[in-house]
Amino acid sequence: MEKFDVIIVGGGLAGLSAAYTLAQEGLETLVLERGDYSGAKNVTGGRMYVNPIRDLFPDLWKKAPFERFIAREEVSIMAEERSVTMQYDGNELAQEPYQSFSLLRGKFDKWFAREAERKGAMLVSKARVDDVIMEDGKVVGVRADGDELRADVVIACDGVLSFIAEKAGLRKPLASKNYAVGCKEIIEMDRQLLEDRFNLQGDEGMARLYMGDVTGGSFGGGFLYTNKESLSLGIVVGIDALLENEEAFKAPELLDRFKQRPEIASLIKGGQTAEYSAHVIPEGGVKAMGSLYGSGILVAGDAAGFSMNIGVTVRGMEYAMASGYYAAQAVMAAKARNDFSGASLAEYKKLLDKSFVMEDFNNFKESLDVLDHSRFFTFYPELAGSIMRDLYAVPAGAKDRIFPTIKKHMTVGEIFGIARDMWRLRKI
Amino acid sequence: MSEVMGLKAKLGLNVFKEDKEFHIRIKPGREKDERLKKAVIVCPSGLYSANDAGDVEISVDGCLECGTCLIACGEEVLEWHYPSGGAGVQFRFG
Amino acid sequence: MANVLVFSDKTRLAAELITAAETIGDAVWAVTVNDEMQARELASYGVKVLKIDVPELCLADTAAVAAAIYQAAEHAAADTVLLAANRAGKEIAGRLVQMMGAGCLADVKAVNTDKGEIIGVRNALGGATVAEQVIKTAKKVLVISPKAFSPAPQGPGGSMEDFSVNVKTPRVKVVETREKKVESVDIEAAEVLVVVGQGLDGMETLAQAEDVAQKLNGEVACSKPLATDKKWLSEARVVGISGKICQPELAVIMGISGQVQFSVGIRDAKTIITVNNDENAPICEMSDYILTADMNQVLAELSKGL
Amino acid sequence: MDIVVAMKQVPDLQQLRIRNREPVMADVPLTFGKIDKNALEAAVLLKEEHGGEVVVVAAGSEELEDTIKEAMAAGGDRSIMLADDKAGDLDSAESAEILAQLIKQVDDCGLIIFGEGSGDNYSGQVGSRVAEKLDLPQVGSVTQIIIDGEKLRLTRSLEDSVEIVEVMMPAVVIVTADLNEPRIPSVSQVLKAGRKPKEIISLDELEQPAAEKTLTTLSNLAPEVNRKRITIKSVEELVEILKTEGFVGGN
Repeated sequence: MEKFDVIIVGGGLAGLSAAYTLAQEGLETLVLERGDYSGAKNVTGGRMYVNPIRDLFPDLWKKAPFERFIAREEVSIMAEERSVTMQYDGNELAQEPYQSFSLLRGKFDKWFAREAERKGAMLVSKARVDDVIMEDGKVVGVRADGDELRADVVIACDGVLSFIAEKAGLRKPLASKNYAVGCKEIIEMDRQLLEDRFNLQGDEGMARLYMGDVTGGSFGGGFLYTNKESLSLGIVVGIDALLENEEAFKAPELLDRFKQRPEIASLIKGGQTAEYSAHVIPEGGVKAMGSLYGSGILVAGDAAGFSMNIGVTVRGMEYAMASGYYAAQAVMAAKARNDFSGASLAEYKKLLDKSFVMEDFNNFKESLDVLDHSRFFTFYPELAGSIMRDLYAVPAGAKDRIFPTIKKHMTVGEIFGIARDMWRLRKI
Repeated sequence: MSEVMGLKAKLGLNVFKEDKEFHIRIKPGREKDERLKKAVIVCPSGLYSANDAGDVEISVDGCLECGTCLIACGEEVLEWHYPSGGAGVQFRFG
Repeated sequence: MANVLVFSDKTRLAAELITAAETIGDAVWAVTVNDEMQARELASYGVKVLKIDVPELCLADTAAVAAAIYQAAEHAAADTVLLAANRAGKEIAGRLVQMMGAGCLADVKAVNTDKGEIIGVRNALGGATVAEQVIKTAKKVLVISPKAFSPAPQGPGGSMEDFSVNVKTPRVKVVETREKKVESVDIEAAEVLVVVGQGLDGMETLAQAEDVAQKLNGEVACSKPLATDKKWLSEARVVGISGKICQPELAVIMGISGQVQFSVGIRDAKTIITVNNDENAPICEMSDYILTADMNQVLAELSKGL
Repeated sequence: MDIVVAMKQVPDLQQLRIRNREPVMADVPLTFGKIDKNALEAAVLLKEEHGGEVVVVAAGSEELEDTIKEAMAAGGDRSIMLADDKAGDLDSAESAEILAQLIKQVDDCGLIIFGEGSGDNYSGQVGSRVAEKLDLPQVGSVTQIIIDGEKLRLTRSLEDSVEIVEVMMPAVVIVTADLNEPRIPSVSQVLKAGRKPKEIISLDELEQPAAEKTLTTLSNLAPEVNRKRITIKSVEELVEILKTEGFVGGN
């Protein structure tokens, strides 16, 4: 029977980060990936923030197959019939080291897998893990297509549904309020057309988030990232929010509705849809997390719930890579002690607590509760849109003065409401 | 061509590799369970539908393995596992 | 232009090859192996026939057959040899090509000539694309798909001469031959095809499909799973890359979504009518008329209504 | 006695996309064709019965070193390959020359199995070409292989007849897809695959240079679809169309 130092279930960003780190230190590491290749089952919005993880993988970034570095940030607040867009250009965004990049996981993960193999990790794709092998309450390996494979430690990096963490008794039941669904299209576009349309030079890219009436008033938003020769366009909507919406839009309809908005339609014109994807996104934060470790097992990436939506940024990939890295560190420390018990592997949690990962999650633990409030998705966008409409309107007669124009939108009751919301927002 | 295209046509752009068995099943006897109706709304591939008798049916062709139906409906009404190794959707872009 | 030699042990296919050869060469020669009847018939099409009668030359011995064709080509001063793209023909081709030092195009479904160059048209990448290719070498072997050309008509000027060849001791021995119980259906020849797929709900509806096909003077054909998985129809009726490539006047395609493996077998039909309950199925893209409905109900109504 | 299986590295056609009628070959994963896997399975079954080794020979780009593991996992014992990025797109003539040279390196070779057509091109030329180059007898369209001492007993399935033929080894056998269902390797078999013996050579190391390309491709495009795409609403309308197009009544 094959015995490894570590078996990693899932060859996505968390799993490959762990494998890359472990193999580099000479541990016998096996990654089992159920897709045809790493990236084949992965869906992301499309942007990675490199700063927090740059130093964890110092040799990795130079040749990484990113699409474009994000040189311009935009936010659009959408009301039903109008939208207000803010654009941010900052010199720091356009200078190396770049803060964030657009990317396609089909390419990125495939490449990262090869890098991990180069470090000595063993990668088997087209292999589905069916179960964990437990002995005396300890995880000692996995079953994959009838094969029994053993290891000192199993790292569950099998994505948001993490059947592995569930089978090891570490995962909390999946409560729909803690999850959102993302639907996305890759829209191919001639490179020149794309660069002209979005005013980009060379490898510059832009990222735009959409808030407000993107998802029919439900808790959610939209995103648009520019890749080399394509756009990543999608929506993210809370599963409960989708179900509670009185208009009862179906998930795929929401994306189509979004694409038909004139603001979007004009941006994607001339492009051709090349892929349609969707995935569940964990958004429950610390409150929804299960145990991150057990005897002989660690959980990393989406499987651990490491993904966060704080309105202006939606992040997951950095947390996946960092948690994979810290899982590897914990395994190496456990190996030095030759103790793979839960107590020994608890080091993983300590490492995470000290890192940006848990700091972020603790800092933003209220964000979901605060943001899950329809006022942020209907009231404010309409308010912003209406004020802009009146400010820019030049009627047939005399134009109103500016202050009364704004004031007219701010009744006393609304000001109290806004104050209340601001008070809530202080938590994030 | 980037105008709204039909869902099936959109799914037709993806690569799906055949599996030996269906990886999602409605648990026998649960076809009328109210919880399943959620899947009709949330499934990004529109794979669930309710027939005239009120039974919810699923056709797994075009499943993106996103997990939304499992989370919305729960394990009591759905038998859900991943397709076998190398089967199911294979994203080229992701 | 040079002389062209054709060979197929199937007379009908040899007749098609003669038509193809006439589009690319000046003089068309044919060679036959131990088949007097075929030799006579091919001569009646107006070609020069080299008739080989060597009993120990066995058709199953591909090397020996290829050697015989090679000698015939030398005799006829033919730089170009046409073979049929059936199983035996394709097998001979590789061997012959190597002997001749020729280049080869297989599964050619159309031949164009341009300034003396022969351009072969063939499906490539599993049918996803159609390639136009040219053989660079002076000597050429083209393996022509069945039905790509119509059989040659009768014509004057034919001749027949005995041709002797040197044959090595046969290395392949046939110990038994049995006819395949092939259904006599020829969906490639049918002018109308009613093509049914996995939307078909059972044998009863299949009977209705047969009825409709009959009323349209056509045949029932199917997608692969109906023959291999469900075994409701014989493999002789399968349309697609691993079945038959058909070009009927009319194809009524029912309950088939239209993956490329299938559509490559029917995309050259003159008129395509699709019945499918999914209006977005890829097959609709390549249809002239689209009826969004359940194929089983439509068959029931058509069976009554025609 | 060893059994040689010749396999061709091909793009995974399910992953192929068409953009503006052009096939997009970049990033398409490489694999072996379905029938090549049948050929390998046939060899492995024979080995399990009669002993010897299954030697896989193949030629292709440098990624072949990776692709070949699929064959080793599915039962190949060792491999001899030409892996060279200049050999990424070989035609039948080139493949045959290279494979023949690789096969010559197998000393005790009783049987050489080919699939009847590669997954991408399906010309079905290479097996016959190699047989001619090695001056070996060949049998194609084979659906069953029985080893009987020094002899092979083969079932050859043509369009309208089935032949049982006998041939002395060594011989080239070209098989169809119907003869077996290839096994799906387990994880531990995949892991062992990387450790099986392999010989890799480059184009420069060939004894004789590979043959020149014999074909020029003028164009290779997805066919243009130009259909009317008229939506009809009812069976009555359908019948009407059949009538006006002249398929029922009137004639």
